[in-house]
Amino acid sequence: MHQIPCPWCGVRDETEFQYQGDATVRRPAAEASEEAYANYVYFRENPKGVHIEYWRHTGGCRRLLVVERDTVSHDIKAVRFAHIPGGGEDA
Amino acid sequence: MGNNDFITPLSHLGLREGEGVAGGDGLHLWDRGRVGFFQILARKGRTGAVATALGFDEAPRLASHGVYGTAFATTPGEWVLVCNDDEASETLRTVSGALVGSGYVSDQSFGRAAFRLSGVKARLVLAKGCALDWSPSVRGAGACAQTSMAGIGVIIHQIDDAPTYDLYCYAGFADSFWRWLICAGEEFGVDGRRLTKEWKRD
Amino acid sequence: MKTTAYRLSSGGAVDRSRPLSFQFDGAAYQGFAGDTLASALLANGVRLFGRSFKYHRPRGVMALGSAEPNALVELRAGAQREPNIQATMAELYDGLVARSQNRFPSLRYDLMAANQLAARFFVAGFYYKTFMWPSAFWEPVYEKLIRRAAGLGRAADAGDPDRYDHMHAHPDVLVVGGGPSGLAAARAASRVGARTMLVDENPNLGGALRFERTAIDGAPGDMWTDQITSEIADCGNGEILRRTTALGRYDHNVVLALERVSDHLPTPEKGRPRQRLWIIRPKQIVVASGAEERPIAFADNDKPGVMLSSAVRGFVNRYAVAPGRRVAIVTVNDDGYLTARDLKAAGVDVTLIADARGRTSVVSAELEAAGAPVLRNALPEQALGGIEVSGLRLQNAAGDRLADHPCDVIAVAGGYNPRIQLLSQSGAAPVWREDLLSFVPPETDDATQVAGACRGVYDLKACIEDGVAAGAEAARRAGFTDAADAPRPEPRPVAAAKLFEAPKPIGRSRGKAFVDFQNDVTADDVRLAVREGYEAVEHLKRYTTLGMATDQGKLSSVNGLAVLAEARGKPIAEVGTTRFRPPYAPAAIGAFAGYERGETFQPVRRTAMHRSHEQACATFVEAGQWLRPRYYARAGEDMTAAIRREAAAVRNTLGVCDVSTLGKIDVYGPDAMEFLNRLYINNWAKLPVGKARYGVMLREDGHIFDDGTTSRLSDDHCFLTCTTANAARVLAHMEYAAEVLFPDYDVTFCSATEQWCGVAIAGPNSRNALGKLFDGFDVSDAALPFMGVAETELFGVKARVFRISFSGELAYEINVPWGAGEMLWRRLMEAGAEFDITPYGTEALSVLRIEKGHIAGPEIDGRTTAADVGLGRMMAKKDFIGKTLAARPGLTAADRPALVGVRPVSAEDRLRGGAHFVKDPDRFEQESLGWVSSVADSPNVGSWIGLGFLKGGAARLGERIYAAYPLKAEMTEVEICAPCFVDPEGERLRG
Amino acid sequence: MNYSEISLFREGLRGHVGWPRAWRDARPKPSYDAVIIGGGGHGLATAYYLAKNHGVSNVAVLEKGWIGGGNVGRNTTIIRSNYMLAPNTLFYEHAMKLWEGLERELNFNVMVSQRGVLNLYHSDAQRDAFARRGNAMRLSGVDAELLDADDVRRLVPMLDFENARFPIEGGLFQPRGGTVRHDAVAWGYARAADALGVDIIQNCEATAFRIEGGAVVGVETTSGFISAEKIGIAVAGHTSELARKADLRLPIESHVLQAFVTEGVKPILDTVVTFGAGHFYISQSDKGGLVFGGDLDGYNSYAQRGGFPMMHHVMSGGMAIMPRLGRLRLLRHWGGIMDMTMDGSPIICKTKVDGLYLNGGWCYGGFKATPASGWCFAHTIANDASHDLNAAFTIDRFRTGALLDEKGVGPNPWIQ
Repeated sequence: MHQIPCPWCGVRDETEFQYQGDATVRRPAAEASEEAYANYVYFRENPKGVHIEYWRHTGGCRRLLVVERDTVSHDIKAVRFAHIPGGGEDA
Repeated sequence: MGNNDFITPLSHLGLREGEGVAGGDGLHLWDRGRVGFFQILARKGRTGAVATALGFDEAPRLASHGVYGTAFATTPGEWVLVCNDDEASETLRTVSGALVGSGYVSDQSFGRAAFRLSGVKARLVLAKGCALDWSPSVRGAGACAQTSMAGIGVIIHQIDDAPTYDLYCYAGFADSFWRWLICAGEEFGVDGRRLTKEWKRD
Repeated sequence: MKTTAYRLSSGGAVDRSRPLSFQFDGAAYQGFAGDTLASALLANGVRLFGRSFKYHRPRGVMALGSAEPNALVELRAGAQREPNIQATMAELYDGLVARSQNRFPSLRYDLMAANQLAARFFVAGFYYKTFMWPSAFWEPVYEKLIRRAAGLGRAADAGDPDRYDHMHAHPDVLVVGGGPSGLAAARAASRVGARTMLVDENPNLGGALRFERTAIDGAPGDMWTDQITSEIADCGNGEILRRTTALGRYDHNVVLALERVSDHLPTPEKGRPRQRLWIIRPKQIVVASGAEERPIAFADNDKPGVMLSSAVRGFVNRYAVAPGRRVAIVTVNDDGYLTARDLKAAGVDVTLIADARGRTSVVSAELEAAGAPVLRNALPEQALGGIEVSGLRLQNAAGDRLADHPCDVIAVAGGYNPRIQLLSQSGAAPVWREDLLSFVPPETDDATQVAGACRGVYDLKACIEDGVAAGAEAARRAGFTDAADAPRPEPRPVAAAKLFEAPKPIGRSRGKAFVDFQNDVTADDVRLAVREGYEAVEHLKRYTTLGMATDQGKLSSVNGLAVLAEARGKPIAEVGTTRFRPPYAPAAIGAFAGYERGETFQPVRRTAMHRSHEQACATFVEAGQWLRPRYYARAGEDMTAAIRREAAAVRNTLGVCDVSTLGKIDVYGPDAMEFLNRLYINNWAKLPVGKARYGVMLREDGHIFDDGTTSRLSDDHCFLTCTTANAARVLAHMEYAAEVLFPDYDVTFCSATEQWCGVAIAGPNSRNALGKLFDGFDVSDAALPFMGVAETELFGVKARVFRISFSGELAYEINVPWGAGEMLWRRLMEAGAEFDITPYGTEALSVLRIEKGHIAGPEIDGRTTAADVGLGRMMAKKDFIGKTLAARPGLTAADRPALVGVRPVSAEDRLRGGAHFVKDPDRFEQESLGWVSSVADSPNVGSWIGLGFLKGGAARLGERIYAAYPLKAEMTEVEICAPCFVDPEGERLRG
Repeated sequence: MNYSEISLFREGLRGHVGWPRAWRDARPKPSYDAVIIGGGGHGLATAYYLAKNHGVSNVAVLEKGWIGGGNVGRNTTIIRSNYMLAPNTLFYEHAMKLWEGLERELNFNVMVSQRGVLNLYHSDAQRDAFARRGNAMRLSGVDAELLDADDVRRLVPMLDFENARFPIEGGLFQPRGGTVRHDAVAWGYARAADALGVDIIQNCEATAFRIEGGAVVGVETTSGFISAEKIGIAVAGHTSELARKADLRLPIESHVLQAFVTEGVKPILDTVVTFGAGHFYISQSDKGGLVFGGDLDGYNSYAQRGGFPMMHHVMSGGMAIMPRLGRLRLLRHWGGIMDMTMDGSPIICKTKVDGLYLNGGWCYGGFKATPASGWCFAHTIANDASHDLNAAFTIDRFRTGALLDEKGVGPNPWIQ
């Protein structure tokens, strides 16, 4: 069972979080092509190894976290807030 | 307010405000009835301003006690403020005033159930459903956490080292959460048959 | 006398002052407190415990504990019947009832034993090669037979009446195994202040010590154990869990352990669970799970009476039970001699020690000098006898037959297998040590220590040292830095002969040399698999079922690998092992489920008016976790009648419906409207304060996500509602948009779903009722026009009134705080009495919205677009989530099924949801042109009506086609119409 | 040697010393007409049908480990064709028809056991959704029955109709659905393909593609370079990793799906049953073990092991409808890696690289699809064009929007 260190709530069970997938994709500009949006919505790197992904702490602070996690060992390398560039705490 | 027409989330159990059940070793579980419960939301970049205006602590995981009551920093830029029912409307008025320009308050006083669990066995009851470590070396009086138990979102606040815990959950879940607490306490002598009721589908 | 036939007059740890009665296969026996079912039956001279899986061969006890493959019984009865329980793990209690399995009509005379006659054909994988002709025979004939023969015991007759629970724990150090190493480790860790938890699967601590006469520092093993145990318990930060098996080690060092809280009692005490699953999150783990003695493969090595040497010794030492009268010992190391020594001391005849080794050892020389009957270079060839062992056939290293040796027990010492399961579940491969003739654990991570026999350290003194060092190391890594650093003893090479399978019997022999006892896998089966190319270790396992029985190969895996390696001409290290899977020992499903089962499978959400609905005799329906009134049947009314009455009342006068379950979100901030503009497909920027608007949200992939009305309560405060089913997802969707997609907006929001409860009042009289409900509140069309919103007070409570309509009638939604829910309901009933106000449930609600063609769940199935449901024109020019991909050809194709109304051509026909539109009335196999998504038996239209999706959609209004429902062989002629059956101009709701 | 009662009897008499290898231990040749990467059910089936249906027998199957070591050996053995969207319905029905004749086809008893698949529903809305699916199946000529609560009682008496949190109202039943002895599928196809001349090469990993002028000319492996102008990828679970070597980025995520098996007991459950208000499906194997599963653990993973949260959810689901399971004991649980596409449906198509073909994205449907997957993939490779049955299973559908979203959850494979 994943133990995810939430920057706000501390280490919590994976069951408190809602997985939100690949955090490396970026929504294209409004005027971008269907192709660009399709790549954003559907196509994934899906690495075997370190994956940068979103987990929302719905059972705790509800914030969206960016988690760097190894998809083989499941070790978590880093966690930060998604809503703050740099991921520090709010100010 | 204090209108007799108001119900609490456990009214249907015939539970009077403050009534509860006891087990062995001083284990005690009761329904606190209604409390003032407010969600405070700071505007973007105004967290500090809100904290100053209301005298809140910005640090997570520890309750801060101010003039308006007890506050839990539930997430960056947000707090839950809890006060006694009889102070609720006054608190809402003053807090709303203090927040103008820097944040907002959402009154949730009716949207939550407030239970209190106390006694040396309270930790064991919690441990049956709460994945957090409440042993004294890790969390003591003043510790608070938002987590989930038995599939129900709860806010837990340890108010003393008895230990005594305040538990808050959504009103609609109150019946199920209460049932779970009674069941978890039965091993320690709690007998809640009179105070649980099979929910009805028809 | 019978009850003590094999019970020794003295010694052992059983309490002779507490006799217990029990039954096995209907016969009454007596044992003592401290017995297991196995020891008690052996004490009574019972040696035949069960029949094997495939050949139905007679089987007895082979081991002492959780590795036992043969002595499986059914315990308890009825709803509490437990199949396949190891008699060696079942603690005796007064009144215990057990039954043997997989035999007919009786254990001793089992007709199925006839299988043995055909055994030569029932080799590994035989069924892949046959039962193919005729193919029609497979399910009805062949498979029926196979299934009936399969399994061992029988499951319970009824639902499990017992309780299970979970318990979370967070020790600094978790020690797995309460033997010498584990105890030493736990003491070392706890004494420096680390919160230490020790789990052991047995009722008593001490591990192997419990079965030995060995003294530690001059004191008996049990005294040492008690001493250490009390030190751990008394230091204030140690916790010991007995009867608790560590099942598995999961990601991030989470360990699951199963405590058998009540299995040693006739029934659980009040309020106590039968079993408890511990979810343990230790900082550090010390695995000290010990080692398992392994058998040797030789002909008929499965006969009752063939036992592990350590087991024979253990039964004598701990339970004071002599497994037989004449014991022959087969050994590859000194263990057999230890058994001989202890048996002699207990007065049990050891008539032979057959040592596979040529050379002497210190221990063997000692015993030989003391007159022990030792035969060197002697290898077991076959166990002789009928149902039970009566003798042992031997040959020497040169392959010459030796004289048969009469005996009733053959004690086999084949070397030791460390219990490494917990350490290789993660996938790391164990390491073969030729000098230890066993697998040792793989390299461990920095949160795990391994101590004692589990890593090949077999010497008792070294085991304790190792435990002390490992415990201290674990404590130090957990942050208790003053833990002393001690050297770790290295495993010492074993002085043992390398013998996994004995030589084949000389001459013709039907004897089978078993590798996996419970699954009846022989050494020949292994060789056959290799011959056929199933030589990868995983192929071997899957082809022969080696190691897949309830004992998970605890005794069989290494011997199997050895035979495999030999057959492939490779060293054991090269053939590798199969991956161990959790759990370490079989564990009850109920324990994993815990509290979440039956009606407490999921919590229930009740609205504030739940009790009012109960009083109004509502029938409830699950909506997600909510319970919502489905309909309110009056006396003598069935569901259909009730729904028609409720739906008609709304159109004719006045109805009231609990809509509290709708998702509600307070949206605050100067940019609130701009934010909504990105979420909804339609324009929001110009929504004035005091007005509500209907909106549709898309997923970014262009399909409809959710819909609802949102109101502007002030410049910077909106009140958003969404569907009950999607409430949580919509909140997360908004959070994602605010945090990631549009981080610059000055907007913030929170759920208000449970703060407010609400009702919809609908019908021509709704305004009149509203006026009566709120005195001094202007409810005129001018003051509160369609889509208008007002905040007011109701009997001193804050209230919000929205003039919105889902039913198409003049209607309002009233929200008040949760606590005022029952009051609101009661006052409404009073205010509406003169208009015959009628509570209506979700069914009538559905009828009404279908009559108006309003979409709901069945139309928003995650595959439909705004255009599909006729809302394409709502899509504004601005950027919103889903805009770009909604324009893809696949989502805009002309032939996409689009929303239409449908009604049967003949008014008495009924429609069904899930029917498909087709052209040809005469065939149930043809192309589907679309489907019927929602139907209603409409009292206001006077027939069944429906909504559906049809290729061509609006272009086909007036066409007559067919609604096919092959599942009920129904074909209904229908007319396609506009998706609105009542008041198409919408005059009623504006009235 | 042909498998039959006769050969079994003959070998029985002489101690089974005469059985030959089920498939040769082949070493790679320098060149093949076609190379299939992946010795799982799909890869082996593809090789078999290439040789059998298209006369292409100079084929190698490359397996980095031991054949059948992937999902064909880690699933819950269920076969069914109860899909709603036409392309899926027709494709999986084709698989079902191939299953029904597979023993004879392969001369290997894979124990196709059509004891029925029952999907429980717990509300009228769910019933109508199931009816829409069941009627779609019937319109396509697939068997389906809509059962009410009493029918379900008769069919599966062990279900709990009294205390269920989500009461059982009925079920959608496919009588022809059932289970198959999963490992045997890999072995059976391997043996049959081998007999037609296919080289099955174990412990040989593909490390790189050699692509010249936009066309594939061969594959680098741990056993050296192998040239071939047609190469098929059938490595579901690891598709993204291998495709990346050919510069293909796919609409696929890898997720763990767990499977569970209990100790063996005498028969208590004849059909396959799935719970409609939680994630739980179960059947009883011929050996007596109850085999069951649930949903994805819910995060990208290449680890063949599962965690406690889904385990708890699955066991609770079981106890919600089958409280008799309470005292039955879990024997083993493990995980398989699913290629989850962004609409839940598979991919069998050509790629932007000439001669390189892709078979993957099987989500939960991989095992039951095995024969049709191999059959269609073989056709696609042999003819350099899709068969009607797999024409919709393209990568391009994610750009055009011609999606096949059975669940209607959109591009979020982890949403359950």
